[in-house]
Amino acid sequence: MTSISLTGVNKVYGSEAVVHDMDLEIASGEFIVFVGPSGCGKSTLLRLIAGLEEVSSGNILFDKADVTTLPAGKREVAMVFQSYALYPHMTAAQNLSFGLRMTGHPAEDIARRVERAVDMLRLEDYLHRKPSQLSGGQCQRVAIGRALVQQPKVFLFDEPLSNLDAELRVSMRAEIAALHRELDNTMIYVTHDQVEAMTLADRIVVLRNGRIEQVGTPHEIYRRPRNVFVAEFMGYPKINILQGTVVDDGGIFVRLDSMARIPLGVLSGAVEVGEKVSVGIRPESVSPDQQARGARFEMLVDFVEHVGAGTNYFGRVGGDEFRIALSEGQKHQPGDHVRIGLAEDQLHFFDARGERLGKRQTLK
Amino acid sequence: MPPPNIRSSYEHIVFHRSRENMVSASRMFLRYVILILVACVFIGPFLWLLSTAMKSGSENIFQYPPEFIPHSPTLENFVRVFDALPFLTYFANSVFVAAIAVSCNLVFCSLAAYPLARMSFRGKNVIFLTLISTMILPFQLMMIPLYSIAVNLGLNNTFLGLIIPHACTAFGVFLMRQSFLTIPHQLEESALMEGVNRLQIWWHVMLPLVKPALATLAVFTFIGVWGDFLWPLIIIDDQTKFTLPLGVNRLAGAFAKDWRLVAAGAILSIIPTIVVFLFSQRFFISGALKGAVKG
Amino acid sequence: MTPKRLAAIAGSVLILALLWQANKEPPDEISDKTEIEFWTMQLSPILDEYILSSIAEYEQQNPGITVKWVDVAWADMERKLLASVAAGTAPDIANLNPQFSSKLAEFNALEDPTSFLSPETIATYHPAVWDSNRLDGKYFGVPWYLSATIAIYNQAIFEQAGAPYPDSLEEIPKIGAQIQESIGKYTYFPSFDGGEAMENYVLLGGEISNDLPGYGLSNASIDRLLRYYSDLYESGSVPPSVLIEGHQKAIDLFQSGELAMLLTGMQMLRTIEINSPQLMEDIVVKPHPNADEGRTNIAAMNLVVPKQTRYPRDAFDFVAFMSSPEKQIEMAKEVPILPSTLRSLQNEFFQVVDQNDKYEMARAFSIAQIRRGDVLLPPLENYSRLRTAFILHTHRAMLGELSREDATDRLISDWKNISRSGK
Amino acid sequence: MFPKFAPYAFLTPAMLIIGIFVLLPMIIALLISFSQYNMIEEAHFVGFDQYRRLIQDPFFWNALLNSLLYLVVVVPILSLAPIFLAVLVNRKLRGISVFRAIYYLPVVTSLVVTGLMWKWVYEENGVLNFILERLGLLNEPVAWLATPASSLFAVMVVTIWSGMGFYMVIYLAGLQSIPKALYETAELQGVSRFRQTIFITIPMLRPYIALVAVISSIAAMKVFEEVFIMTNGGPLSQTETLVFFVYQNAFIEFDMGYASAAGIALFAITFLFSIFNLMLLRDTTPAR
Repeated sequence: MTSISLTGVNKVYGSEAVVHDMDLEIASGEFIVFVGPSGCGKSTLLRLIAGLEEVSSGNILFDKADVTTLPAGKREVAMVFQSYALYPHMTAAQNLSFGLRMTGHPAEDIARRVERAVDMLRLEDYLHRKPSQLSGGQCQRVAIGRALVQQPKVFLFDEPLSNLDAELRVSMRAEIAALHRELDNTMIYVTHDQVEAMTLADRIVVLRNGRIEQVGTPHEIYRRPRNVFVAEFMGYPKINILQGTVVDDGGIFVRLDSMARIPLGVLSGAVEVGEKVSVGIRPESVSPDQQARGARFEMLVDFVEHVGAGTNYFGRVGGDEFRIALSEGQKHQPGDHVRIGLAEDQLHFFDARGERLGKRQTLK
Repeated sequence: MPPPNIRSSYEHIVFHRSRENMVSASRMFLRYVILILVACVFIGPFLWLLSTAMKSGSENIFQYPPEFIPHSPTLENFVRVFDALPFLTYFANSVFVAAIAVSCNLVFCSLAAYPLARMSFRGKNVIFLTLISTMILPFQLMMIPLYSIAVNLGLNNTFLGLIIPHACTAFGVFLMRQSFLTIPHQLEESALMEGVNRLQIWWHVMLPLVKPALATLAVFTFIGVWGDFLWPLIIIDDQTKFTLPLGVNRLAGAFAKDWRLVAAGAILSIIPTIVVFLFSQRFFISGALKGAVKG
Repeated sequence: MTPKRLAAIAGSVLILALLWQANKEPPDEISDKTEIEFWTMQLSPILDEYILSSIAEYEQQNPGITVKWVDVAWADMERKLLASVAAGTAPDIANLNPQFSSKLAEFNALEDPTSFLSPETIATYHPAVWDSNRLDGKYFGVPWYLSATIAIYNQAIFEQAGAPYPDSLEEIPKIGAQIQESIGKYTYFPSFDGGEAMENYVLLGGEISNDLPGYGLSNASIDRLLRYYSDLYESGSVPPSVLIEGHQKAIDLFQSGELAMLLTGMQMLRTIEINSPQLMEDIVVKPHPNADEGRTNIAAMNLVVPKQTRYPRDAFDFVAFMSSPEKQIEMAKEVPILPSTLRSLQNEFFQVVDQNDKYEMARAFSIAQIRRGDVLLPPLENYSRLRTAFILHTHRAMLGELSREDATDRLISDWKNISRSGK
Repeated sequence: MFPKFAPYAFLTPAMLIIGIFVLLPMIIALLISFSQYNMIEEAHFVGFDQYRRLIQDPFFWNALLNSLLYLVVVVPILSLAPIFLAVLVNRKLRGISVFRAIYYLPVVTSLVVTGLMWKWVYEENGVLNFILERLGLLNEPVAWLATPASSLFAVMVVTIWSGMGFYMVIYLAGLQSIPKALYETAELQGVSRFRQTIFITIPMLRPYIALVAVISSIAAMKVFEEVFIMTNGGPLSQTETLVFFVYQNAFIEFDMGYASAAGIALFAITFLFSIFNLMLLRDTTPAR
């Protein structure tokens, strides 16, 4: 049970800063997920916490104790790598016990810990196989087991599931979640897969270009994205962003390029008439014609995607790309014009810099 | 760049089996013809050596046109080599020197190569370039200073003096560094996180994974030590400490140069290197200089 | 596990051993034992018994002195000796050829035997040979054993071609042309890896003198020499490989029956018999073709004492012992070499008993040549540069790359430049 | 973060041995190049005199030219030909390991023995002339080594012959890093084996080729034994290489200062060439 606190952490490679002045508090027992596009610094941040990389400046504290200069081996953290990083020349059992043997743990202690990990992860059938004789999922289990036997204060996962096929990914996800429930350890998990982030995290940290864009629960991140980047990053299909201009047309409206206006209501002085803004709406919040409330538009369907439970339509509204996700079978064909409406209480407004605008009021 | 999949990078190289099936019998035949023709070019000169070594005392070994097949082939010359010289002593000396030099070279080169491949520290590039540069200067120039140094260290006429120039070679460091570069970082990092120290990682994680390169280096070193002539010549006075090349050189006596003996001695001295090569060929072929190009 | 550990242990042992070696005290300086290191050139294993028993004999006569014998292969002596001189570990006595000894003497690295040996001892040596070990008025070596160049002919070839044996060097091209034409074989293989070309210059009437500018080469004699070599080459008497190979090649070719004659030391008979036994029947041994015309060459092997020795007196004492008439006769009985002391040259051992014994005849011709012979090529400063230039221009003339006149001029001017640059 | 002494601790044994037994002699050789030294008397400092002598010495230029010619001819051949050899033996065929061993045989043979064998091949009465005459390619025998026009090339052939197996092994390793899917695609498109080698194998091996180029050019600049044993620099200095020049001046002329200056010149040329090659090598590293 360890809390982690980063203060003013910077990481610079050459002249290029990969992590900028990062402050972050992670509570004890929390499951934190770092997400962001590749190159956002999420893995570097994880490696800084692990002690695999040296911070350029700033401090890292575990339970208030400064570990900034502590080598990785002394931090009592364990990491699961995307590539599993199993030693190819050792059997699964040897892989599990390697670290403990090297650091001089008594044999009975090692046996006890390995046994526990084997039980938890159901590894007994392939303990004596080498990694090359194991499937990807089995390898990943061994890798997790290896972290487990360390009995670390903090578990770190670096995209552990991205080499697995879809089905396995889902079941392993569940196992990791179960593991967290059982161990109740602090876990930090890096992924670029927002579904994993949403399903696993207590809190999500969204990163871009070495900076934190937003920290929050999955719900907060999804429902109240702080900016266009976060909004676009989370959710599939991607959120629709429509460009517009604030106009005073007998009330404050956003006039979307080539489209009808959307009432903007009273914004607490955040925007002024004439400013560019963007309006976001999640594809699943778009209502089909018959139930449409608020502004109505017409979308030209380019292409249709079946996703079992529902159907995604990709197309264009005016000049902008547009996506809708409906929880029903296919009704429209490519080339169709679909009438849609935007539920105004589902709209997100962002200013010209992409930052979320203050509380929105809808017109009754 | 996606992180490499560790498993696949270490899987045994599978020869192109599927293509193999497509090779028709005539193509197979053609392939063997080419293989044999090329082999003739490589083995041809050795036939003369062998035929000379197997000619009996009554045969003119210099006649023209050359006789490839001895009239009455004999192994007597090989026996005579053992009679003429304490060949077994030289052989034992060579084996002893080669064994120690090879193991020292493997240990020291891979030790030095590890930080050069995997750690960042001040002076790394300078050290690396210096290492490469030591491969360039001809030995003829370094021989006299080297001998003076060895004499000052009391190494002349000792096995240690014989071994030491081979105990760690720049080529070996270079080779090992290149092969360490191909090992995925995560393997090492995961060990580091478990609190395993660098020396343990080097021994338990890195070395087992570069066995092919180690085998390659072992053979290259073996060939180098086994065939070294100039340095033993200078440093060793005592005939009981002679290595094989010195012994073979001795066969070319001034009072009676017997080419049959010279040839037999040369063959005897080549055999161990061939044995070592055949023995380690598996490693050579599946992993010689694996990834030596990276970085 | 064990072999792995072993490797690690090997490493640490090596380092420890190195440190230990480095810290080791140098051997006790004030030991009452005097050890003399004695290097010979390719005498082992043939002479093992002789040398070891001689050393034992000497040690018995001189208690307190031990002799350490090191035998070095012919081709490697110079490098090994040079390295040891440079490192200050030179032997006390070394067996060298005169050219290499004179090079060492040039740099004042050798003791002068006249300072250590009695005049009586000195007088026992062949005077011409003794005097050839002199550079700048100082002596630098003691002759140990000698050999002379005799002629060995392949009778079968001469008979097949209907050619006579040459009466002088300059007859070889003519005979060679005849042999080449009638049976397509080469006649002779002059070697350029030693001093033969320069010795032939003297044999053909030239003079090489230490005291004159350019060592006194004369245009006419060089021209005569170059004509001789060009004729050899153009007449097809010699194979093209004379340009790159040495005396060993001559012997190999002769042994293969591809060469009509060989000018060499008598010890080569033995080699020929070993390598081509059936050839021995066809062999005819004669004196050197030019032997009748007066000067003949003596090849000497020296014993020298480097100045680095701590015991020059003991070293020369051992040198005198080894080169004493008695020891030389003993040695000559073991191997086909000739002694360098006058008394032993008269020894009855060298009497010819059987006119058909080729070995005995060869020895007799050699002895005769040595008794009235001379060392034709005196020690020269910058000998190797002189030799290189001499041979290069000779080759150019042979290949027709330079006209004989130009080659002569260039050769002489090179020698003048080299002798002027001196030290 | 990592203990800072660790890298140095790992390097210590190697640096000690290489430092004392390789680097120190190198530095001494460098110092000697600025002095007059005959290995018997004390060396004395002469500044750049030896280098000035070099520039004026036609034999040095001859040796340099021969070495560069060596580089130009041998390095491309040794960089490309072993690829075909490697392709040839990179098959699972019965007895293939015997062929590999045969091709590797010259590498394990000492150059002294190699030189002796090849002298025999090149002789006027030798096997090469014998074969060429039988094939009707030659009318009369050629003394390959003794003829000024052919001697250097004849020596080059020996260098190539004895180096092929070594580079073959390197390329064999390289071949195994080429995804076989590339060949399968080509096979389906009906591309011939030879063309596959030219258009797939060679481009994919580019980094290895650069590596071989570096190693083989260092080796080419250091050629000595072949020359020493087979031609001794002749005929007419046609086969004198830089290292032969160094040897000649050091051990025949006792002119160690001058020899060292020549050696340092050789070193400088090779070093620059290697750095250039290494940069080339780095640029062509494939994204793997």
